Amino acid sequence: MTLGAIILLPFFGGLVALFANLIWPRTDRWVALVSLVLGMLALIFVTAEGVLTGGSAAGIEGEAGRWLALHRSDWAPSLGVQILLAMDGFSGVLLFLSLGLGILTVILSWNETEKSALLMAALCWTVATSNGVFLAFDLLVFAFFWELMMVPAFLMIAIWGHGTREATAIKFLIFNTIAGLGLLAAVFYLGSTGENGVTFDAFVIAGRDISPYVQTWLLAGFALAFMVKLPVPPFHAWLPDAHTQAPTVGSILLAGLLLKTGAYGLFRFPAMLFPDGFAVLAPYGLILGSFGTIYGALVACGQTDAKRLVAYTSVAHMSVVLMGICGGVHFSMMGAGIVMVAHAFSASALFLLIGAIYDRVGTRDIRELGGLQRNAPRFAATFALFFSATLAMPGTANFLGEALVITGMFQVNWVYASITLISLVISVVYATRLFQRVVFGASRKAEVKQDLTWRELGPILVLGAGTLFFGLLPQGLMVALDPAVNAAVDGIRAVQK
Amino acid sequence: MTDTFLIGMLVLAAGLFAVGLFGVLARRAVLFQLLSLEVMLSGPSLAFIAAGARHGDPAGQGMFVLVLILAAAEVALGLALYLRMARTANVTDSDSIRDLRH
Amino acid sequence: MTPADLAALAPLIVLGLAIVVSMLLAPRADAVLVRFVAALGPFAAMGIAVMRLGAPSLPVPALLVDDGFARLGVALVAATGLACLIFLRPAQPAREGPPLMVLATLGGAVLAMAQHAATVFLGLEIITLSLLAMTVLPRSNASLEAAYKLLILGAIGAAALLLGFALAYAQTGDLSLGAWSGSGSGMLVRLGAALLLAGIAFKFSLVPFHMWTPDLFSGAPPAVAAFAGVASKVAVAVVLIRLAATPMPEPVWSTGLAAIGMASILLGNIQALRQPSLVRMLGYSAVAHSGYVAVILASGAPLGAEAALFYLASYAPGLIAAFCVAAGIGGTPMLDDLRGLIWRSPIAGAALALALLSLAGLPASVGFLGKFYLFTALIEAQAWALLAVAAVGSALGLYFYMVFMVTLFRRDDTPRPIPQFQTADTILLLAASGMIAALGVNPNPLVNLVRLALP
Amino acid sequence: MTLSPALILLLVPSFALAAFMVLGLYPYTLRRRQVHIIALLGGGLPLLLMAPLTALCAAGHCLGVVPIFTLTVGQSVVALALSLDPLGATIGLTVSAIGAAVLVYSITYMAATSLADLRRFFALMNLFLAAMLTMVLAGDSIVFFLGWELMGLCSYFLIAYNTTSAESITAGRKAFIMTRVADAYLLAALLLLFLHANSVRLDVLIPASATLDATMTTVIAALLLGGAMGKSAQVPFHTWLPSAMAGPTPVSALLHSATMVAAGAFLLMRFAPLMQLAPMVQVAAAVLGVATAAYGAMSALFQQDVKRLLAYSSISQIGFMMLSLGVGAPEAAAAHFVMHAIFKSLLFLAAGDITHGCVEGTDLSSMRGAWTRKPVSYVAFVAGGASLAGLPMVTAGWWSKEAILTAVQGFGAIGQVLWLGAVLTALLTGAYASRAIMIGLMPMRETDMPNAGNVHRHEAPRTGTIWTNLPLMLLATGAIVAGVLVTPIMHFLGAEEPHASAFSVYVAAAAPLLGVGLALALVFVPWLSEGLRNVRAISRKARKMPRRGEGGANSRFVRLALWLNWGMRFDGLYQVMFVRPFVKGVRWLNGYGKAPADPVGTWPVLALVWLQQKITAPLAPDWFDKLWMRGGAGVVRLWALARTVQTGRVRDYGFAMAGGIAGLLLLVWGTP
Repeated sequence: MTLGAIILLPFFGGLVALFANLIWPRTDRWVALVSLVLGMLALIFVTAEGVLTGGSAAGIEGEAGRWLALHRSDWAPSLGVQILLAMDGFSGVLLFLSLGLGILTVILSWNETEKSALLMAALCWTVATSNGVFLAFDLLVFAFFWELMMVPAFLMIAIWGHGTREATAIKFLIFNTIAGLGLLAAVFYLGSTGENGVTFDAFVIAGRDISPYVQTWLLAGFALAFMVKLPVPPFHAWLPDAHTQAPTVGSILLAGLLLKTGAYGLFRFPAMLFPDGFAVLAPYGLILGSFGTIYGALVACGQTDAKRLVAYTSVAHMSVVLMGICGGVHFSMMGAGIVMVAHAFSASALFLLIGAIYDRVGTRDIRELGGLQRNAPRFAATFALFFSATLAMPGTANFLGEALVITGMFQVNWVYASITLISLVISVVYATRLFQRVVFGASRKAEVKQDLTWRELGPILVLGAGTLFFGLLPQGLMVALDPAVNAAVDGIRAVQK
Repeated sequence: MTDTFLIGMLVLAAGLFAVGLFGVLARRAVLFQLLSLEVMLSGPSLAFIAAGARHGDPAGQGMFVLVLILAAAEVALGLALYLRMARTANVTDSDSIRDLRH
Repeated sequence: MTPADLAALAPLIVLGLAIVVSMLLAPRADAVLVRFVAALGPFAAMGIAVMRLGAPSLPVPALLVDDGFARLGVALVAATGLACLIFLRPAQPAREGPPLMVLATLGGAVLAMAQHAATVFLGLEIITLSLLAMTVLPRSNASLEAAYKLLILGAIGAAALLLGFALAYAQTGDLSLGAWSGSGSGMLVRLGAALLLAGIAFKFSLVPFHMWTPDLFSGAPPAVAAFAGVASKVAVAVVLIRLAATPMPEPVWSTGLAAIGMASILLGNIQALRQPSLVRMLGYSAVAHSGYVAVILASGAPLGAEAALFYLASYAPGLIAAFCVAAGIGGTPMLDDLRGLIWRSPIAGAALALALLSLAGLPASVGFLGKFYLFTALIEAQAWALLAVAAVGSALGLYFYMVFMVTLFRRDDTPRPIPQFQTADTILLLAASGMIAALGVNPNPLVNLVRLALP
Repeated sequence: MTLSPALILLLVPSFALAAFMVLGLYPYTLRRRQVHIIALLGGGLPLLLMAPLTALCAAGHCLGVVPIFTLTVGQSVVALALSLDPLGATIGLTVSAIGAAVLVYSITYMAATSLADLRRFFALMNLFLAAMLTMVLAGDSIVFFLGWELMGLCSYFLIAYNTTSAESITAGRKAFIMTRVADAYLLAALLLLFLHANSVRLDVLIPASATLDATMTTVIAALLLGGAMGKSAQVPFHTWLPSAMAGPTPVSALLHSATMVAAGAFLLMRFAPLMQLAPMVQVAAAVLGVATAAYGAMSALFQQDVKRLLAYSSISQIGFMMLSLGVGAPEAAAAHFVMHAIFKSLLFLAAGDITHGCVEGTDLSSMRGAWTRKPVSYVAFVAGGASLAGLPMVTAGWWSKEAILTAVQGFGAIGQVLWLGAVLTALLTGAYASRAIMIGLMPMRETDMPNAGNVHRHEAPRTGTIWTNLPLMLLATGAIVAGVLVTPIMHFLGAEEPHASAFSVYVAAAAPLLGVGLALALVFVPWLSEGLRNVRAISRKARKMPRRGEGGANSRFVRLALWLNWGMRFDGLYQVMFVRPFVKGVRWLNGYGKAPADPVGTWPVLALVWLQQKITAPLAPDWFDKLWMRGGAGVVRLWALARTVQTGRVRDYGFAMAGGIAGLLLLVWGTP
């Protein structure tokens, strides 16, 4: 049940935080922090237990040693729904990311005054729901968390956002809800067509023999939801707006968590449930991804709003993730996994930095900004670090991931490899544009006078340490991702033979 | 006792029930409604006795006693209510007590 | 009397003891003591019934039976009785209240165990008469009116029930509930079945025998209404399940039950639609809920018994919590009185909100699973017409529950009295809310409990 | 842990990295003196460590591969390592020596900058040094690429060091983007090699290339060549280098002439065994190399700015290295790398000191009067220039260039053509080198006098400080006498002693001297010098090519010189070919054209909105809504009706019950 605690602790933390201020003022943030830290401890406990005992293979055949922890209990047996949570290294990494970013965002919004209790609750719930997505292997429960995840994000944009926040929040909701319908339809179809009654158990469904034609359509349903969340052009229109209007913590969670859930879904389920369909659709995924990575990078080159620029770089990077997954070879999938983690660090940090600038001068227009170098050296130095991460400088995790994806692409098709390399070149164009407009020169209108505070610097240093650590010593990360990658690659390869 | 007789008795019982029911529906005075209830309950009583006699089973009479007791209890409560209503609200017409509606 | 019989009858015995002792204490002793002594009865009965839930069933000679349904019924009735005892008002001037409530519980217990015309009748009448007595406790005009209506209509219902039994008895010569089987095609039995259905439908408040319900709910003390809405229905539902198990003359029974069930769902929900009074709304919605249970049983689904019992059990905490809040507010709370309740009195407001959520059958509350059972059973029986009506009814229900729900959260500036709750009330509210939420997330304990009762 | 040579090898880049970290970390407040000490430690210790290691290697005990740690990626094992072999030792020692010299020099040169900027400068210089040494000593392709890319990053930051100058920022970005293109080639090549060899270790990977099929070998070799050309600013990737001169002079001396720019040549030396398997690519490298050399020399001849002149000269000299690599003589290229590093950094440092604080900046006219103003620096400049020109026998440059020419001549028929081109280039080299030197002899114009009253002017003492003079003198000595090292270096790297025919040696020796003559002609032949003055005026003011026939008799010469001055207008070509389409495309994508901003994301939305409007427009009155509302109103009316059923009269209730009973009885009656 400790696995459940990883979801429930943040969830109830959020619930308590919502009402905590009624009893004792300004306790909401403490409640949120404590619940997330407890969730992290639970996760550490589960991971340690799984690693030390060699994992729990109970209930899943032929996958001994892959799962670090497994929990299975009935929820509504007559409906075929059960609580089936499983954690392997891949989920574990993303869970660490999710709880870590949760803690970080709570710290960042420590001094928030507007509806702080609700904000804390929304932060906790974002973490809780995405933890649910990362853990659930009962497809109905997965879909449930998937849909639920939008609610706190919606609140964050709609309440604490900037500019046209309501419209943006609704745009976000519409895109993802419509896309979610594909997932729901496919899940219901899968659940109701079993021979032995209704079941949504992904492991049972994975063992089923579904015709390739049906698989293709089901996968299309799944992929629609995932690709909109990822997002891949042409489904990305919600993201730049959402990022631009969202508050800083919202952007961080959006980039660090929500996009990752889409990548997680693509990584996990297509190869597991629909290997035949995957074989049919993967080439299109590659085309879409390679288009997206160039397109996102090109559009980013012309942005004037710093957050929008970073949002488009997210589009480009997540398209690389899509390519890596659709490549379906070990290198590319491993690379995709690492890009996911790396992007969570670097994009979060960039949003944090831009948010800090916005807090100081009230603009994110890069034409008006400038001069961080002179006035705020800490700003400039950290900015430089994540600038290099964005353009995939070796030594950062971003490079490692992209290099692995490119390696995999060389195994799949030279053309895709070349396109990824071109996107690496364009990344320099947009990265330098952002960097030198903000950091170099002198600002005409918006002079940043105050350097980063320690409360801002702390999280940034953590993110920077993560970027460099996983870039230079990625062995642990790779070991964690390896079983999931192997399982996916084996599933795909079994079809190709 | 023949079946014909039983049917006759049952028809009579049903008639008593129907008459009682009609009385409840037709009369507005509380007291008369209570009386009609008594008549209505006497129908099943008769039916039990007749059926008991037909099958030579004492259970029918047992049921009759039970019904009788109930009727008594019901009327006792009813009369108490009637007194209370008459005393506090000066009501004897059941149609006039209709504060609880819609 | 064997020890087994003694064990089977133990709930009735402890209830009886509690009634006698508290009745004796009532004139002199402290009101709290009376209430406490009275409460021991249902508490013990509930404990005994729950503990014996898994035991093999056995018939107690002649009149009663001791099986899983009976035990679950007794447990639910006793639990409801206990809960209603807690917020039974007014307590101070009328010391007879607690013993009467236990008496009503005893009636429910007898009914749940009934196996014979005499016990069915006796159980029904004990409930009706003790409810009557409790209804007039406030001695207001409204309560007198409600009691009078219950009296007259109850007598009509009782007479119909008795006539039904008598007709069947005339044909078969057997008064036990098993008598209905075997000679199903006899005209007298079939006529009797119709009359029996009418009598039971009265107690189950199905249209068109339901009209006393909203009036009683608004006239009687809330605890009495809650008891009438939950405990007596559970007991009657057990009888209905027993009767359904004895094949009743078909298609009279199913068709009739389905017809009045559908009528209840539609009329109950429509009448509740814009009802401004909380308790009357609950009264009408109780009619609709009875209708849901009736259509479950009428559909003849294999899952029927389980679904019906689960539905009633799932609906109980919501109704009890809602009435407890109504009791705390006092009078007949109207929509306006509830405005912003959740800000004035967070616990009561949250409990009421949760209760409404559960009654509406929305997810994350136990009511959702009740509705889920309802629909599953109807789908299983392929009763599409019933399903359609149930769906329409649920949709209508969503509307009026949500109206009240939203009102709870509205802010307003008019000063309104803060509802008064005793500690026991608060505990009851918390327990009910906890049950709604916890069973809504994980219904397995309740499902298992209900399944234990199935043969 | 004992101080084993392996550990020392790992420490070589570590000290520079540590210096970067200490200088770069914000919280420490350091004083100027402390900054200097840390920077010099970071710059000097690698040299002190490299020297014994090189000696060890020269004694025949090269360390080979020193693993750092090992990663496992699926079935592949990725072993990160440094390694020390003769090539690495030679280049590493050179780099660390030049690095140390430049850092020492910077202490005086950068004296006027603010403390924060100074810290940034030294931090980045140390980071660069660490990166370059890492790359040179890399034992596997990942570490190699890490160093390679970090150099590029440092180059960007250092070119844009003056962050308030738009010119330097643009130049930095240009350099970064262009080298990044080349880096993509390199990355592709390295990854392909990795996939083939299933290892990243260079000592496994390079031999494994022997088993590649021919096409693959050619492709990888071509990619490597592309990577090298980009980093080494070879035609057609060269345009970033002249712009990069916007950075401070020490940066130009260290990064953009002596070491980083030549890293491309080093790359090809490293992968020489692979290159030799792809003869087509080799020929291409040689041809492009000689073309670049010629191009650089021609352009350098007509530069008006001493740093740009030196930049074109770097392009040209690295072209020589490429030529040498192309004809299969990587050892000669390595030797030239070393010599070039010495004299080119010397030239930059000397020129920087001479022009420091002049009104005209680094314009050639600032060199005037150098002999009187800065005799030490001027002497050093002359030494460097002579070495660059390759004055026979007496300069270091001559020996390494001669080694290359000999190798080229031995390259068969095509070698003869290449040799001729190389000799002509050597002639031009002699010309532009001596042109710069001669200008130093000219008297200063009044307007160029450093104005002591101006606070922005930095007045260095005539003789300079020890920090300036020491590196200059050491490097100048090196530029003259290091020629004796050419043969040992080539031996060290495993090559035979070059044997050139006497004729070719004479021709090659004559070429620089002829070049000097050409320079004299440019200065003293009135027609030419007049033309040059015209060029100067136009390039400084109009920036516009005069029309054909305009500007007198020598207009043809003026146009040619201007064209060369502008680097054959490659920049303009690239503007038209790449930059403008890119910018236009990006602007179009962002809604400046007819399309909406972010068209691919917006079009689906617009299409959906359009579709929705098409569908909803006929439904605008919203019949369904009316239906619903009517339905809703109906339900409410139904409620109003239904509630009247509940009359409150008990008789009516009873009536309803009676009706119900009757209905049920009728149901019985009606059913069989």
